Amino acid sequence: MSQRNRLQNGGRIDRSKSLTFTYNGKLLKGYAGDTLASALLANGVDIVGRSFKYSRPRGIVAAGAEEPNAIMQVGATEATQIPNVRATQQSLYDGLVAGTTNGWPSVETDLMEYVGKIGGKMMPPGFYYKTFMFPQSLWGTYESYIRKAAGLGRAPQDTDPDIYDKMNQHCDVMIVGAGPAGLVAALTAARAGARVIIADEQNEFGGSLLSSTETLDGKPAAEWIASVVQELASFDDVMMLTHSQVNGYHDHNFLTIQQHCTDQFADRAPNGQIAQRLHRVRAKWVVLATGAHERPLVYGNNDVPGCMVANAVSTYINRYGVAPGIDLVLMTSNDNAYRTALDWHDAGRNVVAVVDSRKNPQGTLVDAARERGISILVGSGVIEAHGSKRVTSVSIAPLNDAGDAVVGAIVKMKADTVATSGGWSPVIHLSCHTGARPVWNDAILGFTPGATVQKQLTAGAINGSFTTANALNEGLSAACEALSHLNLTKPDVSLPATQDIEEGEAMALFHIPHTKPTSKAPKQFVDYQNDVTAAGIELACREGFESIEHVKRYTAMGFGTDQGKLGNINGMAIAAKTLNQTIPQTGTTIFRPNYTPVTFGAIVGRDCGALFDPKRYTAMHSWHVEHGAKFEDVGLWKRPWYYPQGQETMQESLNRECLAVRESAGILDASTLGKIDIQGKDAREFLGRVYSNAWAKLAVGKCRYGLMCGEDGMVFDDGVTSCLAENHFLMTTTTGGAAHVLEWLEIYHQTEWPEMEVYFTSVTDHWATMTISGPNSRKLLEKLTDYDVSKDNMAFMDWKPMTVAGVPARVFRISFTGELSFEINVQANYGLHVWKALFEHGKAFNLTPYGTETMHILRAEKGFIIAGQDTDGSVHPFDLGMSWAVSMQKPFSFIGKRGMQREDCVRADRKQLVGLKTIDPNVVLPEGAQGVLDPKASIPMPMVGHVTSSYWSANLNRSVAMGFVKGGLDKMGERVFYPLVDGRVVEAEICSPVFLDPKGERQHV
Amino acid sequence: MQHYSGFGLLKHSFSHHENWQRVWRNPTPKKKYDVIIVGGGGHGLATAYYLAKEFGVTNVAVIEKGFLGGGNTARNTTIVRSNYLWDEAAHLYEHSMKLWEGLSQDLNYNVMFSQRGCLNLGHTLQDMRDIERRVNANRLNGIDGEVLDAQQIKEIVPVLDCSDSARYPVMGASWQPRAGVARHDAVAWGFARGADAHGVDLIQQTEVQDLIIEDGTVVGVRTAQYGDIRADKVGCVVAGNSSVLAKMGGFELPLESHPLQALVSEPIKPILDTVVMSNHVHGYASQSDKGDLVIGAGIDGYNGYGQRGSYATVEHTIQAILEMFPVFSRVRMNRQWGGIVDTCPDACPLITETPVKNLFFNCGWGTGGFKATPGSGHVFAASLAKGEMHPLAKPFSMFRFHNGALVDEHGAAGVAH
Amino acid sequence: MSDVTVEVMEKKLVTNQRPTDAIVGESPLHHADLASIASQGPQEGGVHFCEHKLLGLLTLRCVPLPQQQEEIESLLGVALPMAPLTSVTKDDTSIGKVSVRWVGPDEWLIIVPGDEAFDLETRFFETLSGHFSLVNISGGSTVFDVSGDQVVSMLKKSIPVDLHIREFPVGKVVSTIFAKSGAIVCRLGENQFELVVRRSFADYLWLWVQDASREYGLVVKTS
Amino acid sequence: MFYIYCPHCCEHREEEEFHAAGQAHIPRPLDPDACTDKEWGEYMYFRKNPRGIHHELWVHSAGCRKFFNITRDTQTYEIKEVYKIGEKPSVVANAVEVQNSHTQNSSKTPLENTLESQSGATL
Repeated sequence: MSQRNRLQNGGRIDRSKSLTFTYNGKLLKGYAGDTLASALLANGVDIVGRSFKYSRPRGIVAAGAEEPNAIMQVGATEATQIPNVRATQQSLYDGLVAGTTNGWPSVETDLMEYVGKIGGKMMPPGFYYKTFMFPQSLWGTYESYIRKAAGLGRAPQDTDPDIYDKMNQHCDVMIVGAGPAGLVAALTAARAGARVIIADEQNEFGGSLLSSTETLDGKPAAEWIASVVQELASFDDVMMLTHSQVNGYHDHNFLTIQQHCTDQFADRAPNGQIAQRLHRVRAKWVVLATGAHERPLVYGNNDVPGCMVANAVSTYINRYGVAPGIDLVLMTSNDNAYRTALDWHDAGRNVVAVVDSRKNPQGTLVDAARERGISILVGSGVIEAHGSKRVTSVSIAPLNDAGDAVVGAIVKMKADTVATSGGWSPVIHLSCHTGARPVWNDAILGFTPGATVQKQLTAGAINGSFTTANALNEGLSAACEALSHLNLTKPDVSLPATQDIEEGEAMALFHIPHTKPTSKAPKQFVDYQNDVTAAGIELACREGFESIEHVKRYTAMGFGTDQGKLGNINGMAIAAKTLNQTIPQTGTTIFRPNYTPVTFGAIVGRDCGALFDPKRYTAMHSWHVEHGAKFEDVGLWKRPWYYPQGQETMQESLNRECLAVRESAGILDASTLGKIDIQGKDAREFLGRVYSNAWAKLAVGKCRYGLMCGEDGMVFDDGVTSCLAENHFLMTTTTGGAAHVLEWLEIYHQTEWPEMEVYFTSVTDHWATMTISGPNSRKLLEKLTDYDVSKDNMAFMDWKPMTVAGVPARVFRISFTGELSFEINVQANYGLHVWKALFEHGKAFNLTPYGTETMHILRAEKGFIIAGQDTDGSVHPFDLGMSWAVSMQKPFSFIGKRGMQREDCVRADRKQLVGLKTIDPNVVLPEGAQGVLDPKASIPMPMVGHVTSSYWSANLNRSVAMGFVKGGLDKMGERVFYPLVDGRVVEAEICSPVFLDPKGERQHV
Repeated sequence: MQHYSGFGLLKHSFSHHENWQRVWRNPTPKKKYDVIIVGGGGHGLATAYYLAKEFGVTNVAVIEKGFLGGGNTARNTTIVRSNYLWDEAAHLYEHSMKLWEGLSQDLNYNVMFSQRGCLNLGHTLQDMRDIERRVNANRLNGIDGEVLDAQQIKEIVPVLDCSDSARYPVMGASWQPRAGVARHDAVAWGFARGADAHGVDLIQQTEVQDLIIEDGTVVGVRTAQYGDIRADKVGCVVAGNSSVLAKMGGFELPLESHPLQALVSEPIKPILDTVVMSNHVHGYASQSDKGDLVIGAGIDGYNGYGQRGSYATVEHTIQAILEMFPVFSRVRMNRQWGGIVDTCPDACPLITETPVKNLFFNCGWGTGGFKATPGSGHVFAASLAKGEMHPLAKPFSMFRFHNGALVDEHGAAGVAH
Repeated sequence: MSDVTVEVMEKKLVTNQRPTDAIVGESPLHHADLASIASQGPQEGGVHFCEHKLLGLLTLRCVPLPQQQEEIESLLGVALPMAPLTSVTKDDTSIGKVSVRWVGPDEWLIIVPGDEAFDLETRFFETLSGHFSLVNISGGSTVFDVSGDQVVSMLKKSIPVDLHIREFPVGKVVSTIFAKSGAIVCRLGENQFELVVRRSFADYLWLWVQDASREYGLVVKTS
Repeated sequence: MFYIYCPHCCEHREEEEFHAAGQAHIPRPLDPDACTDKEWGEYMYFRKNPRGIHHELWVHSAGCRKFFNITRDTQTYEIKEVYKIGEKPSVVANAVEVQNSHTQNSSKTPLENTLESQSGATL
C-alpha cells in the first residue's frame, strides 16, 4: 500500500526521513513528524478497531487526546507491549509495531460483527442487569464470555525492560499548554524573571496554530512560534517540556506531568536512558491554557469509518500533509468549521457540500467558501451516513429552526468523508481535579472552569475564548496577574497581529434528528468507545435514570479511555432534551485525574524492584550473609532468621542453635531493637507516666523491663530501660515499634507535658548490639575484657561500662533467653570488629550464632512475650498475666491505667495468656490455631482463644506453646481442644507459660 | 414491578426498547412516614428494601441529597468477602455474604456477584500467624477459608510475583473461594427498584438540613424543598457525613471521615481472575468484567470530605501493585477518584441506638461497607422495625466506646479493605 | 571505675566510645569498598560521591537561653545557628573543622573530627548550664558529600524540597525525606551538598544515588 | 497533596514530610482516675469530625519533628492557618468568611500570647 492519501506537499513532516512501521503485520511507510494515526490515514487505512459491544468497524475520528477509536497494541517484542496506545498521540518511529486490539479473524472482517448486528438489538444500555440471572451458578460462565469480549489491548507477559523516573519540580508559574495563550503567558512570565515550566502534550509547541493556516504579523504562525520558543529556551529558569501531558492537578497547586523521553522514538529506551519521566510539580501559580476539543455532531451511523471531527481533518491536512479521503461533506452549526472545507478544497480535493444547520450563515469564512464555489446547503443536516467499512454516501435533509426535526426531502450525496462540528468544548479537565465544579456557558455552548481555591488562572480557549487574538490577550493577562501576585514586574510584551475574521453566531445543535424516532433510527453514537447511542441515553432517562451521573453510569458514557472528551457534552444535551431540562439542570460533568492514561511504571519511577522499600542492615550484616544466614523481614530490617549449616532442615538448625545456647553459648545480633537516649531532670518521672510499672527507685547502673500501653490500657510495646545516670536513661523498644514509640514520647512531651525537662534522641543506629547467651557467656566475655563481670560485681539486671575486645562498650546483664546473658553495645562503627573478636574467642565455647527464630523459641520456653506476636492491641497487662508489671499505686495516673479499668476490661472471662502443653508432646500446635472447650460442638463453634506462640523445644524435647484462653488464668490444668484445618483435633493442657527454669536460676548465676 | 429476563429483552427489542417501565418513581414526599432513612446509598436503600419486604414496614422514605447510590457505593472497589477475625464481625459479614449469594434473584436485578475468590497475601511470619488465626476462626464460624502456600497461589494467579527475589516474598495467603466482586451501581439500583416496588418513596436531590427533635426524641427531618417531614423513627445511613448528622442530633460519634482513593487501569484482556490483597505491601487489585484493573489505595491520615486524597497515597499503591505484579508496569492508569470513609477506632461499624430516642445510626464501615451492604441493610431494617437492635447488630453499639467492648479488627491482618 | 573513662556530670553519663587507633572503625558503607570504585571506576560524570567516614556527630537538644548560647559558642568555636534552616561551618577552630546544622527549634547536629567527639561531649557536660541534652550519634549516621554539574538533578529525583539557588542558598540546611529514607541536607556550594544519613539506611541510599545518577554518570571519590 | 507551612522551619514543605495526628485541642483529663467510663471513652474516641473548618494536629515527622496545629477546611482542603502548640486558632468555624480564596499559603502570623498550656495530644 502506498501513501495514497499523502498530499504532494505541506505539513510539518520531514519528507526526507521516511519511516517504516508495521501495522497488523503489514509494512507501511510514513515520515518523521507523523503520528501513527496520520501515517495510517496517509496509507488509506480505514478501520482501526472494532467497537466494544456491537463489534462495529471504527476509523480515526480525531487527531489528539480525544480520539476514542484508534486504540492500538504497540510493541515489537513481548516485553515491550503497550496496551491501548492512542494512535493520534503516538509519534511514528522507524520499526514501530502496532496492531488493532479486537476483531476476529481480523479487524477488517470480524465475525463478531454479525453477532453484534443480531444480538445488538437485545443489548440496550444496562441489558446485563436484566438478564444472566438464572441460574446463579451460571453467572460465572456468562461472565467469562463477557470478559473475553471486553478489554481492548493486553498486558505484556515479560518484565518491562524500560526505566522510568520521577523528578520533583518547583516553579513560580506552571503553564499547561503551549498554544498561543500558553506561549504568550510563558514568554511574559519568563521575561519578568519568573521560574516557568511550560508543558504540552504535542511533539512541538504551537498548539492550535500548528494545525491552521493562520498568519501572525502577516507571516505563517510557525515563524512566530519558532521565535518564542527560541527566546524561552534562552532563559535558565524556564523549563520547556514537549511530549508531556499534565495529567493531574492536585491540591495546593501540585501537578503531575508525564514526559515521554524516548518511548515516542523507540520501542524500548536505548541503553540506560529514561523512557518516561514523571514530574511532580509544585507551582506557586498555574495557568491553564489547555485549549478546546471540537465536538462532533451526533447522527445516524456516525461511526462509519470516514466520519471525523472537522478540525481533525484540517489538522491532518495542514500538519501532516494527509487528506483522509476524496469527497468531503462538512456538516456544521458554526462558522469556524468552514476552515475545514477551505483546507480540503485548497488541498485539491472535492468538497461535495457544506451542510450548515443555520438558515443564514454569514461570516468571513462562509464568504471564503462561497468564493471558492463550494456548495452550501443551509438549514440542513446530515441525518445518516451510509457504507459499511467506509462512508460511501450521506443522507442530507432540511431541518426545522430548532434543529430537532426533519422537515423536507432527503437528498443522498456520494462522499467518503464526513466532517462535523457542533462547536468547541473547552478542555476543563484539570480545573475539575481539585473539586471545582465547572459552569455552563450559554454563549459558547460549553462548560468553563468553575471557581476554585487553587491559585489557578486560565487563558484562551479553555475560557471559551476561541480566537487566536483572544488567546494571545488572555495569555498575556493571565501571566500579568500571576506576576503581580508574585511581586514581579510586568515586562514589555507585544502581541503579534492576528487576521481579522468575523464569525457569525453559532447554533446550539448536538443531535441531528432523523426521519425515524431516535429509538428506531440507525445508531447515533455519542460515546464511540463504549457504544453509547442517543437512543441509549433516551432509554436511560425514560427508565428513571435522571441524574446525569446515573445516565453516565447506566450507559457507561464517559467511562472509556478517552473519558468522554468527545461525547460527554452531546450526551448531556441529549439527556437534557429527553428530560425537558436545560443542560445545567441536568448536571455538570466532573473529570478526575488522569487527563490521559499514565503508565504505571512512570508513576512508580525508581521505587520498584531493589529500591521498592529500603532494606535496613546492621553493622554485622555482611558477616551474616557470609555465614549463610536466612533473613526475616522485620519492618524494613533484614534480621538473621537462622543459620543453616550444610544440608540441615530449618528445624535441625533451630534445634542445634537452641541447644547450643542452653548448653554453652550463642550469639544474637540484637542491633535492630529501638534505642532512645533520654536526658533531663524529669526523665524518670516521664518514664513513670509512659510505662505501666514503677521507675522512681531504679538505681543508676540498673535495668528494668517495662510495658507500654495506650490510653485504652492495651499493650503496644515493651522493652528494657536502663538508668545510665540520675537524669539519663536508655530505653529500648521492639524492632518494629521504635519509630512509633519515639513519636509517642514526643507527642506527650510536646503537647501534654511541655513543662517537663526531658529530651529524647534516637540512638538505634548508633549502637551495635550483640547478645551472648548461655552458661559459658561469662567465660567468653571474660576473655575479651579486663572488667570484673562476676556475679558479685555485675548482678542480673545490672549494666556496666567496660572495654570489650578493645572497644569501649556498655554491657547489660539482661536476658531474653532465661540464660546467663550479656548484651554488649558498642558504637556501630566497631560492631563487626567486636562481633568477630567474640567468635575468635568463642570457638572454645562452641559459640553459635542464632537468629530470631531461635530467640523466639528460647523466650517461649521461658514464657516471655513478644509484643506484636503475643499481643494484638486488644490485651492489657493483666490479660497477659503480667500484673507484676503494673503499678497502680503510682501518684501519676500513667498512660493506660484508666483505660484498663473500664467495665469491659475487668471482666473475669477475658481472654488471658497462658501456657499450653499438648497432651501428645510431639505435636506442635500451629500458631493461629483456635481453641474450643467442646470439639464436638456444632458450627459456629464457640472459641476461647488462639495460639500465639508455638514451637518445638529441643531443650525440653517437647512442644511448647502460649495462647489466649477465656478466663485461662483460673483454668490451670484444664483442657482445651484445637480443631485444625486438616481435621485433626489437638488437645492441650492449660499451664503456666514458663516451661523451663520457673525459678529463674539459670539467668541469675 | 416489571420482571426482567432474557426473554423480556428479546420481546422489548421488537418495540425498540420503547416500553420499558421506570425503575423507580419520583414521588413527592408525604407529610409523615413510619420510618425515614436518611441517605440513599447502598446501605440505606437495602435498609428500606428489607424494611418493606421482610418486615412489612412500607410507609418509608429514603431521603438522598444527591442521586441514589452516588456516595461510596459508586466509588468502591466492589470486593465482597466475609473472612473477618472476630466472631461479631465474622457473623455480620457472613450474614451479608449469604444474602449476596441470592441477591440477583431476590432483586430480579443482576448485581453480577462474581464469586471468583479472594487471596489475602502474607509476606512475613507474623502475617502468616495472623492468616492462620483468621482462617481457623473463620472455619469454626462456618466461613470458608484455606491457607495456601506460594506454589498454590502461583497457580491461581500466574502473574503474581511469588519469587524469593521480591522485596517481601509471598509466604502464603488466606483464600476465601466464596469471596468475589459485584457490580457496585447495580446493587444500589437493584435495592432502589425493589424498595420502590414495595412502596418506599425514594426522594432524591433533597438534603436533610436538620433533625427535628422534641423532648429528646426525633420526630422528623427538615428539608429545604419539602420543609419538615415527620417520622416515628429516623435511621441515618450517611457514611462519611455521619458526624454532620450527629451534630444535628447534638452528639458526637467515635468516627472520623477520611479520604479513601481508588483507581482503575485502562481495560485490558483478562489477566487477573481473582481478588488479590496484600496488607503488608499495601495494595489490592481485581479485574472488572470490562477489563479494568480495579485498585484500591490506602486511607489518607487526615480528615477530608473532599472526595479526593493525596497523590502520594496513589503512588504508594501503584508501587505496591508493581511489586506484586511487575508485568503491569506498561499498563496505564486511566482514572482515580476518592470517597469519604467513616472509620471507627476499632475498624468495625456502628449499628446503633443514639442518645436521641428513635434516632438510629448505621455507619463507620470504613473500608468494609460495600461487602456488607445487604447484611447491614437487613439487620438495620430488623432493628428499626422492632425498635430493638438485631442480635447481630448489638455488638456494634456506639456505646462500646464507653465500656471498652471494642471489636478490634485492626489486630487481625486482612481487614483493612 | 575501670578502663573506660566514665564521668557523671550534671547527673548524666558520658562515655568514650572510640577505641585506640589500632582498631579501625567501619563506616556504614565499608562493605561498598568505595576506595576501589574511586580508583577503578569512572573518573568523569555529572555527579560526584564521597563518604566522609567516621566523623564525630553529636545531637544537641536545647532551647538556649542567652547565657547558654554564649557557653555553646565558646565550646564550639562557632555560634549556634539560631535561625531556622541555617548552618555554620568553621574549618579552623581549636578542635579543627566544626559544622553545626539547625535541625529543629531545639535541635542541632554538630559535626567534628571523629576523635574530638568525646572531649567535646565531656566539655559540654562540664560547662553548659541549664537544661539540655547532648547525644553522640557518630555510629548511627554517616556523611555523604555529593557534588557535580548534575547533582541538583540527581537530588530533584530524591528529595521534595525546592533546590533552586534562590530558595536553597549555600549554607541552608533541611531535614527531609530522601527517597524512602531521610537525610539532613546542607548546601555547601552551588553544586555541592552534604547529606547526613542513618547508618542502617546507608546502603539503600547508596544504591539510590547510584541509580539516580546513572543517566549523568557517577564518579566516586575518596575523602 | 498539601503544601504545609511548618511554623518551626518557617517555610512550606511537602505533605510527605508530615503526619496527621488527628483532632487538635483534646487535653488529657487532669485526673483520669476521676473520669467515668463514658468520659474516658469520649476523650479517647469521640471526635468532632466536621465538614468545614477543623483544627488538627500535625507533626513535621521527616523535618524538625515538631507537632503543631493546622486549621483546615475539610471540604476544600484549604489551609487557613498554622499555629504552634499552646497557641489558639484565629480562624474558627461559623466565623464570617475570614479569608478569601487566594490567601491559602500566606503564612499565619503566630499569636504572640500563649493561651493554653494544655493544647492536647491525640491518641
